[in-house]
Amino acid sequence: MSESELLSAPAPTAMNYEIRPKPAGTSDAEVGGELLEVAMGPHHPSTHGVFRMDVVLDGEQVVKLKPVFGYLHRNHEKIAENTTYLASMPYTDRLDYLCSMTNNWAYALSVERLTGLIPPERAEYIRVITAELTRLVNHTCLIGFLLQDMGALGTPLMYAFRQRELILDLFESLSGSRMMCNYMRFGGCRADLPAGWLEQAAQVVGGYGQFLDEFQALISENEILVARSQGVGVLPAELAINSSITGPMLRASGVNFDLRKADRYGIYDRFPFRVPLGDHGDVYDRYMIRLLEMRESVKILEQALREIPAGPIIDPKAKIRGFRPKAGEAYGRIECPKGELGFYLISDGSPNPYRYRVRPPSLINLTVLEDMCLGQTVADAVIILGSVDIVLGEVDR
Amino acid sequence: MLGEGIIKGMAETARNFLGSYHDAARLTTVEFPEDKIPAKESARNFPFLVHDGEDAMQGLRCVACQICEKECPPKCIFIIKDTNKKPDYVGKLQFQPKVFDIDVSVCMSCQICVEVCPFDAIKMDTDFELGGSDRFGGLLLNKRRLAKPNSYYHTIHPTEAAEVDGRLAAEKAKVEAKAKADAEAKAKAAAAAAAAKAAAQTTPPVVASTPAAVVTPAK
Amino acid sequence: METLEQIQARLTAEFPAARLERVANESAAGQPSLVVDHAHGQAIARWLRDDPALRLDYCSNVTGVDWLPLETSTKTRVKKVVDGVEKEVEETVKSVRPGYLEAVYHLYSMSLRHGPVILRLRTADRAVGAPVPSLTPVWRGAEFQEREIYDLFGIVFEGHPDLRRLLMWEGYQDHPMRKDYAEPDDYEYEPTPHDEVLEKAGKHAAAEVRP
Amino acid sequence: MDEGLRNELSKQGVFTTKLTDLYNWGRKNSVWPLQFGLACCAIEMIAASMARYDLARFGAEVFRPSPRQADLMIVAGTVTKKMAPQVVRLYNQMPEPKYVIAMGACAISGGPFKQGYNVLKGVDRFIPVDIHIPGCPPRPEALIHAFMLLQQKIAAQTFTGAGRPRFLDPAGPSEFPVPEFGAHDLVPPNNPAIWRAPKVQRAES
Repeated sequence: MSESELLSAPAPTAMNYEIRPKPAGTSDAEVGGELLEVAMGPHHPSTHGVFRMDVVLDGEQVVKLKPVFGYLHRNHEKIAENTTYLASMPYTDRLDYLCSMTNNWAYALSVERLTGLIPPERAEYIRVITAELTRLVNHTCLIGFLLQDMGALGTPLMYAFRQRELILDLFESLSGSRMMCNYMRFGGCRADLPAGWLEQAAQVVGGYGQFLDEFQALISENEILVARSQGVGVLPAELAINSSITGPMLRASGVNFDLRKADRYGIYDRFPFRVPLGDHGDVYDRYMIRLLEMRESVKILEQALREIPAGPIIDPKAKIRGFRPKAGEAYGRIECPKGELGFYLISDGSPNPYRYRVRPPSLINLTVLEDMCLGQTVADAVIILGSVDIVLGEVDR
Repeated sequence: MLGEGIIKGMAETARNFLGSYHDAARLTTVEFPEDKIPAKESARNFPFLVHDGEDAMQGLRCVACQICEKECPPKCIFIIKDTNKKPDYVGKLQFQPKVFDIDVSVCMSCQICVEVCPFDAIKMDTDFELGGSDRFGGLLLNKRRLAKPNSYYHTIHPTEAAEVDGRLAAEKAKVEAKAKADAEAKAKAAAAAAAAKAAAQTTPPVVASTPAAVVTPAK
Repeated sequence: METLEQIQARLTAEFPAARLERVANESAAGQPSLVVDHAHGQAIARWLRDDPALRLDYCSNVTGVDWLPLETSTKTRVKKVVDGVEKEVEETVKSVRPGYLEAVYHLYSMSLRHGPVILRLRTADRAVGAPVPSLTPVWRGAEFQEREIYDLFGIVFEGHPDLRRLLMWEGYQDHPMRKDYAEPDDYEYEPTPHDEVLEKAGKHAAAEVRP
Repeated sequence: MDEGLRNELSKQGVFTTKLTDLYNWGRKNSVWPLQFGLACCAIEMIAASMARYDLARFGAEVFRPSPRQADLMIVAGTVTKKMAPQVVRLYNQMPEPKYVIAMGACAISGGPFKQGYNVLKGVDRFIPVDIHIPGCPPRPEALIHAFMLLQQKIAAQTFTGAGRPRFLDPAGPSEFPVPEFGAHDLVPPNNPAIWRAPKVQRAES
């Protein structure tokens, strides 16, 4: 494709964007010279925490990439096996520290599977509301960070964090803490909504559409963004499925799999929402999927805030102290903003779980990092990593 | 046209910049030490111990039952129970903690101690300005530093504090009613026994049956 | 989806030599699982993935479990000759189930949206380096998770393309998720010592003892 | 010059200052932190530099990715044993004068994760810490509060005398030994030159 063709191609829009092939003649296959080995991380401004990639470069091109983990391995599973079921709840907040509410829900759901506790209707609604708010927070921040990695320093991240604060205010007045909510309990939620919370939430959710519009106008059609992200880091659907990729990354590759639809956990079958799918599985698709998912979340939120019933918020059979599930095991999973977050618990009838395992979507989504980066430039490796959406607390646990 | 997207983005930035002059939603900075965001009612940071009455050490609601110590996930509470009971602020004998330390350099602000406390003795504070250069002395809070009056609790968590006060008052009324009822029943029984004794001396014995007063305290 | 019994029946028909054992699950979740022998592990996994009725194309979760030796005592009444007289005596028979390590695979189907089918691979004993076959050639999603199990439990996955430690550093010798792991002793300053922490701290400094 | 004379002069429009004060004033208002996030607290650190809390008001918004350009290391998050050598190395690479804020429970003492086998029980086992901020995570305001404490500390530093800071003392070390990975733990598990486990003082009453 010549340069003039590139220039005359229609500008991509939110719903109808197309992939542009890289201009011919830019192949850098026959670059000579020695290979260069670079350790990117664990201290690197674009690795989203203490993540390390050992990259082998031929010129600027990545020929090998091995992720190195463990720089934030905090032994969550070992600690959880030495403590009670309830005491692990605040630790789950610190797994994926941007999304404490969904972590809480996944853990509570698994314990409910294990014991048969049933959260009441109102608690289910609160869970949906908080989980979708969490999705908004996570995707908003991720987009800010991703654009920061691409070189859009400051502004998008600043706008994203301005919006994040509004939701964190909601979380704080609900649970008492901005980030580490520790809000859900086995069989329900810890505290009822404070007075005026629903109205405040409706206001924030109502304003979110405008924020997304502005954000999209700000950057989604930006030519630099388009040039840097389209056709970069392509992930084919078969590889994605075989590598257990989940979440927006899988859907960007065009696989229609969302646990909110597939498992219908909680009360998600009451909400009509669409699952946005990508066509190309590149970085731009992954960016766009998150924007579109936020719009669906706003829809779910609007409905949930409208329909939430009055009533109790916790199963009367639930116990705070002396909680001992009978022996057995359970695996529960939910669609957290990064993918499938699962908890696998084995109980031997004691107050502590015998085995406590977190299925971390961030870690497993990195399985294909090397495949996506091979043949790309090292600068692209940074944004490919950014588009995977990892949080190190969950990768290393 | 190439560059249209960039121009659009620039326009958006400009709109935001100009908007920050008249729209509060676009000018979100809170100049912290001078202005503070008012603490939310449910906000939590570190625990404190509620005391009633004037003397903080005497009025502690904590009875050193050590439940919070056991349930604390990061195990940052350390309690040594006093060996003998001491009078509390109304003069009732009560176990009290000899040592009650919270290591806030470990505390994860999870609020589980508050949830498990059966005596409403430990609550969450909203104060966050605890930073300092002294790690070992400054961050291990002893019970003198932890004790704060109930009125303070009312100022930071008004709704919750009112609820707790109501519950405590109801419990107290229940206990008092029960004590009163017990005392009455005892007195009646004693009177009946005395009457029966007196009666037994003169007339053939009559079984005096005085059912214990049944009291259903108001909730 | 078929029940695990039906799947097991079909598997036995397909792999007559395979040793399969169903593990019941008493919890409310009711997710039973299937223990698969080493020789047929990969073949069964591949069959489960490709079978048109199951299509378990998605290996969601892989985890290790350390099962310590379990001592069970059962009381039985036996007839015995005591002092020349035949008596019925209650006798306690102690049996020790040897410990083993286990890799648990949770399989789902993305295309048919069902699951889970839970596979378990067991090692012969709890020795470090006890082998089980790797299922990474079947599902690549197991790659990092099997490395993590190798790191934290010490199970060796035979056939894994890149079996290195995942979380701990090279040269680390312990397998910390095992139940008998002993931590390094670094609780010098412990202002709130209790229970197990107290024990650890006590080894180090003359920590205060609770009266 | 005594305080009274200086006040008198300033009333006349003559402003005087000491060289120390001028120097410290410049330093304290342009503390450049290292862009260095470890865990959860890093998100709150970013939030502190964003629109609502605006750390730029204190001259500290210039987060440098390179330790060579940074004055302040905000240890924001859990320092694991695997990460500890890198943290020490980064600290060693920073030019003097340099300061460390231990942000959050994990950085101070290992926090909620201190029972973990891979968690360093406090970053002060290897590098000296100036300000500790408790909290899990501390609010952005708490970080700003700690930052102001650090500014006070900088403002009070003198050029000479016994109380002079480490960087002006030729005998004071600027670099600390980097621990190595051992078979079971870091070797050594702490730096005895800066870390001495104290005896707990309990106040009874």
